Amino acid sequence: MLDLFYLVSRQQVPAWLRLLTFVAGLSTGLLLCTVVLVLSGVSLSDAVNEFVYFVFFNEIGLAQTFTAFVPLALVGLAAAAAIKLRFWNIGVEGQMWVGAILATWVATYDIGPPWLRLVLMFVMAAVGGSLWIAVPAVLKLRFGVNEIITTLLLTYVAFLLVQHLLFGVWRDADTGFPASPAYEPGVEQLAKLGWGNLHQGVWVALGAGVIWWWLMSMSRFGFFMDAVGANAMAAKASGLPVVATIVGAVILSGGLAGVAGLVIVAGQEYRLTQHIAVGYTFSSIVIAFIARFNPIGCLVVALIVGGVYTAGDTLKVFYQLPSATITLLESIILLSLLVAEFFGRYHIGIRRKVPA
Amino acid sequence: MDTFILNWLISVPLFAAPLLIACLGVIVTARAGVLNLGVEGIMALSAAAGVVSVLQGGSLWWALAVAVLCGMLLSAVFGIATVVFKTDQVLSGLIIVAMGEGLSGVLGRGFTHRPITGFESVDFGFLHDLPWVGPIVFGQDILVYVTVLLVALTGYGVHKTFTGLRLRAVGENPSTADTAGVNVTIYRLGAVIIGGALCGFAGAYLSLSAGQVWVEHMVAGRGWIAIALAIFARWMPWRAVVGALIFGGTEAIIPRIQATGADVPVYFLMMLPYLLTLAVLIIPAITSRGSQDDTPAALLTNYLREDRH
Amino acid sequence: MKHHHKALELAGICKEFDGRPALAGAHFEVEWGEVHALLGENGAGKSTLMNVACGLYAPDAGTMAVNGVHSPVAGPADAARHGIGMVHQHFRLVGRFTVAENILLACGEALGVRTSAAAAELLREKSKELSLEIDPDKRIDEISVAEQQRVEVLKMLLLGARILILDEPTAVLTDQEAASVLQLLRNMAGDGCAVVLITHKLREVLGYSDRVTVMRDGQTVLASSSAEGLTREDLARSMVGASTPTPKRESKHLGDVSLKVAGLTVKRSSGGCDVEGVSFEVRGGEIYGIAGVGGNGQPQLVDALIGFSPVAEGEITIDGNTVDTGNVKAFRSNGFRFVPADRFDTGLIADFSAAENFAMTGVPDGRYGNWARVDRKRMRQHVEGAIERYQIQGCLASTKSRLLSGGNAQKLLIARELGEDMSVIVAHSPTRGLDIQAASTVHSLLLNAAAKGIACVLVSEDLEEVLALSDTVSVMSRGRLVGEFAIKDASRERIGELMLGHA
Amino acid sequence: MIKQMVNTAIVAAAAVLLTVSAYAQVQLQGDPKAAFIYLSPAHDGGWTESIERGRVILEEQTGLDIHFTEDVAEEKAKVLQIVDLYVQRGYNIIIGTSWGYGEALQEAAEKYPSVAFMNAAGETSAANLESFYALTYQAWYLAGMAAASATTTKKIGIVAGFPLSVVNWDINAFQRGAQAIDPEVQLVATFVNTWFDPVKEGQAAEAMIEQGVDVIATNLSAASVPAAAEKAGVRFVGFQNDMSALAPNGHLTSVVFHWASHLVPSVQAMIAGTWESPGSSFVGLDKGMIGLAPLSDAIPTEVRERIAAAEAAMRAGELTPFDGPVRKQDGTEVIAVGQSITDDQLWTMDYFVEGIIGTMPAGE
Repeated sequence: MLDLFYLVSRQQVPAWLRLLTFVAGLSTGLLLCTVVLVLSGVSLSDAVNEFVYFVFFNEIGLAQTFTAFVPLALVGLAAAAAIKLRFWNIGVEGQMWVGAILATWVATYDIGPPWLRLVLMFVMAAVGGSLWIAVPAVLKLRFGVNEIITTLLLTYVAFLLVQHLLFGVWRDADTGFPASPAYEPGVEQLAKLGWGNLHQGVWVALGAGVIWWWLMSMSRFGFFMDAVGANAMAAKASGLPVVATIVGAVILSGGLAGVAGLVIVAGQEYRLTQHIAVGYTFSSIVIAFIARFNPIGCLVVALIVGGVYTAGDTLKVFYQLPSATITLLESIILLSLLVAEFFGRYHIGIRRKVPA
Repeated sequence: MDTFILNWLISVPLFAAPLLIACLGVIVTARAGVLNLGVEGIMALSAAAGVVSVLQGGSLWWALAVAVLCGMLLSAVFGIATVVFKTDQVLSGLIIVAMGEGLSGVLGRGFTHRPITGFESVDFGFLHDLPWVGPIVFGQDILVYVTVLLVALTGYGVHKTFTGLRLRAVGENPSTADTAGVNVTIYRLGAVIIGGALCGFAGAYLSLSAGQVWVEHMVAGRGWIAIALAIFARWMPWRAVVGALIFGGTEAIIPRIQATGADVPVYFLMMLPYLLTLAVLIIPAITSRGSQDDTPAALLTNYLREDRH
Repeated sequence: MKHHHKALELAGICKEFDGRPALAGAHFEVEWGEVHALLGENGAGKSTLMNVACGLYAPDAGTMAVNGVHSPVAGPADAARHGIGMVHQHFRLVGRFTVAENILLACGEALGVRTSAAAAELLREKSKELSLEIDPDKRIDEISVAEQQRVEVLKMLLLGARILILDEPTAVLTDQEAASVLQLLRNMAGDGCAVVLITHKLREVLGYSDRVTVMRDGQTVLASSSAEGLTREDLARSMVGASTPTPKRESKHLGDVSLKVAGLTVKRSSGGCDVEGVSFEVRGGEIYGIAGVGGNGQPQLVDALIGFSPVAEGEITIDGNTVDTGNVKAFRSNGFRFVPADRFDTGLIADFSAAENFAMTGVPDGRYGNWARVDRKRMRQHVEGAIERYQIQGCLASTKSRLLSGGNAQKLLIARELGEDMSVIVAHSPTRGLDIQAASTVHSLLLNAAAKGIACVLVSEDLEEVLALSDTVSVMSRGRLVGEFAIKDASRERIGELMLGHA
Repeated sequence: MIKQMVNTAIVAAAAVLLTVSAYAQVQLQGDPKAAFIYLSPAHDGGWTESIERGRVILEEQTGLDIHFTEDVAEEKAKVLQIVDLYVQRGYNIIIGTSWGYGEALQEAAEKYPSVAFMNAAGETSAANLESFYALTYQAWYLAGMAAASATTTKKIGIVAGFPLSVVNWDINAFQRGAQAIDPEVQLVATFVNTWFDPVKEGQAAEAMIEQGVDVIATNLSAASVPAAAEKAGVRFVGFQNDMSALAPNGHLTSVVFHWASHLVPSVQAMIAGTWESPGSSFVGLDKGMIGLAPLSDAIPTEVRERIAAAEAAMRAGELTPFDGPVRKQDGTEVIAVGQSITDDQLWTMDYFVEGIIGTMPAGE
């Protein structure tokens, strides 16, 4: 039965076919998601209302979507930067934690003059994320240790480190609860823009996207990244700085994730808590892959995923669906898109019965 | 001190067994050249499915069967995506993690935090009264003994049988296996699904025996540790036993050290299993520099018969 | 034994790969009791046609008959049931399995054997019968290529194959080993088997085959003519279509010693050495050929010679300057250029455009824009010049290099590598997989480079190529250079012995 | 450290404000529509379940259909968003259930002045936000007395989640109550560092039992602690809900929340338009928001009487579990003879009292 079909790789997938498979994959994914929602008790019209109308055409919903967009865009870019070079950074959450820790360190101990405080927090968050990813990077490049597992395990370590601090030296002395002292308004907090809970972090996210776009499409480093991502061996044999490119991209990936941690603590929570960096890893991968590692694409997809998050919260509140539903929907859509690619990548033939 | 050590040893299998079974699942799958990174998600789904079945009135064995079946179904999704539709194994594995966690949350809604009566320890009569050996060897629940059986079966099946030879050939060199008349697609799918069944069993162990309850995120990284263990075990079932015991031992000793009231930084203590996992990945890499690389040669590559060379 | 039917008949076979025809109505037949040579250039469709015959590829059109019976072969297992066995150019053996386990894998089902011990026993019997020595308990990756091939042949015979297809069985063997394999095939034919010998070596056709079929561009151009009476020229003409002049070496003056390699040793990660104490000198304008059977450390030597991988010991100097080993950039800036065996492995990036591939080596040192902006316009201009100069067909600046044919991709690569400021060329099997015309273009380009006074190192498993181009020939065996000859003193026999390891 | 001083100043100022100016009554817009925001699933067997019991009673008593959202993490942005959603769809009574919602609810309260907010275990307050919690330590003190009467090894144990002040005072009160009966009793305390991990909790309980603990209490909600106690044949003290069904043989008593006793009058006042935020309410035995489940027959009559007497004294305000002298584990005195603990000292309690075997994780 399985011998009935045979496959031949296409040397080049025409643009129309790529678009067709993408649309087909997305439609299949959305259809499956609808089935899941309907089975969970959300009617089709409710689903459309919550996912399309409320999220993108209602002011509260849209503001919320943009708020969710900020960290999502940053982690999406972070994942894209590393995974484009086949470095599977699935420890985005860990890097967010460490970024948030170092930012909180700056805030709690009032490092530097007040006018420079936010900048310092920003820098330290980037440094923190970078440091955290540097460990798996060194292990992989120097010793060949699989980065998928190391980045992931370090997330658990980072979280326990946060707990160690929050239950220990950093516990807000005014309360008995695991949260760092609140950041000082105006000095250590990203200001609100007056539209829902949206804060200045949105400029950081957009800026990061634009800088990445310039890096990828124009700069020499972007050219190196393209080459190393496409064929590291050939790039090395051609004298390109392969290791430096990988290190650079991976460090930037960690740094972006660290900054994503910062925008949450400084833009939304105003203190370090145990809940800031939960559930971003998979979304970062979803964003990076659907955007095909394109920086501007990451921003667009992050906004859509932000919308899905917003809708997810509504479903949770008014339809009693668990948060896990959103993860499920994301996974269904990404898998559908991946499987659909198959029909573009291969020419599928049917084994003829040879006539006697 | 004696009782401390004894009681610690008694509790080791409780922590080691789920890691070991999941690790076996990873090994069986990897032997066919497929790395299923979705273990964490498969375990999550099966853990939920087991408890839901019990709370719906099913017996424990029925619940175990349902959990294993769920593991097989979810891994079949992975298998069909990677083996038939040739999607990237790493990415598909990550998707399966998310899908399993998502499904478990949706399926387990309303069944969380509700205790069940799980598998109890087996009564071996007088054997249990033997000093040391008795309580350690003869005081475990039935699934621990099933685990031992599964290790033996897997080890034998993969390394000593004809089917195992063909399985390993698929993982080493699929085009050779194909030429030898082995249906690569069927073998890979089969390995993925058997591996999924084992991971499902591991998930069920967590909820039906170790925890006797289901809560979200109860797998807590054990799926990833199982993958790391498989790398550490160099894809050999018997070496996985050693690894799982070391890990189970570490996990088991943490609450015991805490209970003694010893002055230790708790959060650093709790980092131990993760740091230990990192250590077992790093140390061999540094000392031997990959000299004993037994990784199945075709791991992570999808086979296409008519790829032109 | 008398047969009324032909052993195997293939007619009107068509096969496309992604819209590119590999076979366009090819036909072929072999009779019982003969050795039938299937001759053609690389890419002519020989292997594809035989892969169809053994069930690996599904044809788009055409018919097939085994011993007179029309039979669609639905896969490798089905082919084995029809008595068709094939030894592929890339052996179908599992490196980490023992010989016996490989036999078990391939033959267990058919012979009803379930343990490797039983397989080993069968193997011993068969190998005694054919006097082919083999140790069943050795792992495949521990035995030589010739031994591996013996395993492949035994596997095929144990399965009861009577139609034996061998895809370039002598490509990686020394002359002596090749002779013994070819003799074995003659014996099999003598026993009544039908033997198909895929080759592009004219000598083998003339020396060992009863009949010959020649393919070109996916079609059969010379069908089943008796090998007797055919001349090399006849065959070459039908293979290539038109005769191409082989580039002639002109006598020339060699310069001073330019490249000096001393005591080069490359360690294997698992212990032992891939390359051990290799020393040689190349003068300006000299082509220094390194012959050897594949798997004797050539890739590792080449990697060390271009700075791709670090070396344990040894020194490489160019015009008196020591080059920092294990550093591609240092090598390139000292004028080392590289033509690899596998273009899309370490040469070109398949997904890059011709312009990007061409300019790639110049980007790091700032030939194309600065750190903030890569000058793509300049890239385009440069590659367009190269396309014209090197006559790279079907190539625009924006064409993805994966879409170029093998020869044109190789020309693009050489155009890049033979650019400015070069002093050494390291070429590793530069014509592997190319058709004769493309190969001869590549050869002329190399000769031209040498004529300009550049030191060339040619590492190749194709002895003809080495002998045709080199000024000095040396032989690599088990990681060492075991003999060095000026071309006028080089004898095939002596080189063959050295390649075999009979020092 | 400047910030901490600033913070302290703000808190102090707020406290002054609280006592001096009374808030105005909150007038709800539209029909009353109430919703709870839960930290975990409604039926988590513990904290949220105890509140869920209160919600059901509240529905019965007020006749309202009361909505709830489960599993809301203590993320400010998330909580704010959920409040936005509720308010946008006409909800005007919103009840949070976690300390971690405090800041978000405070911000929301300022944003929506005509919505009434309450927060269980919170610390923040506003004109339309009340934080309320139970004096759990009162009941834990009584439970400690019961435990001391049942131990023969003079070693009792408690499995707790995180070292928070609200947890620490439970543990300390438990020990203080036990000492009131028998000064030699020691309490083994373990933090499992999770609010819900049955395996860890069960293991911690087993480990304690192996150390000779024969009365084991849980400050958490997983059934594995009572199961371990039952299996080993030792006594058990439950928390949050009456856990007698989980350890039918060993159950001594449970410290039980009765949230409805506070919720019902508050929400009724909101509906009537007469509710004004008292800032924060810290309600104890006297109002019935916390109490003990029926005592086991195993507790001797004499001890029952002493427990009853202590309860009466606490209701009357004559006794608190932390009347001086109170000494830390290392013997340093925190509260001198004749003094009692202040609210500030309670909310920042980060030590164990004398007689407790255990370590504060990550303590300085």
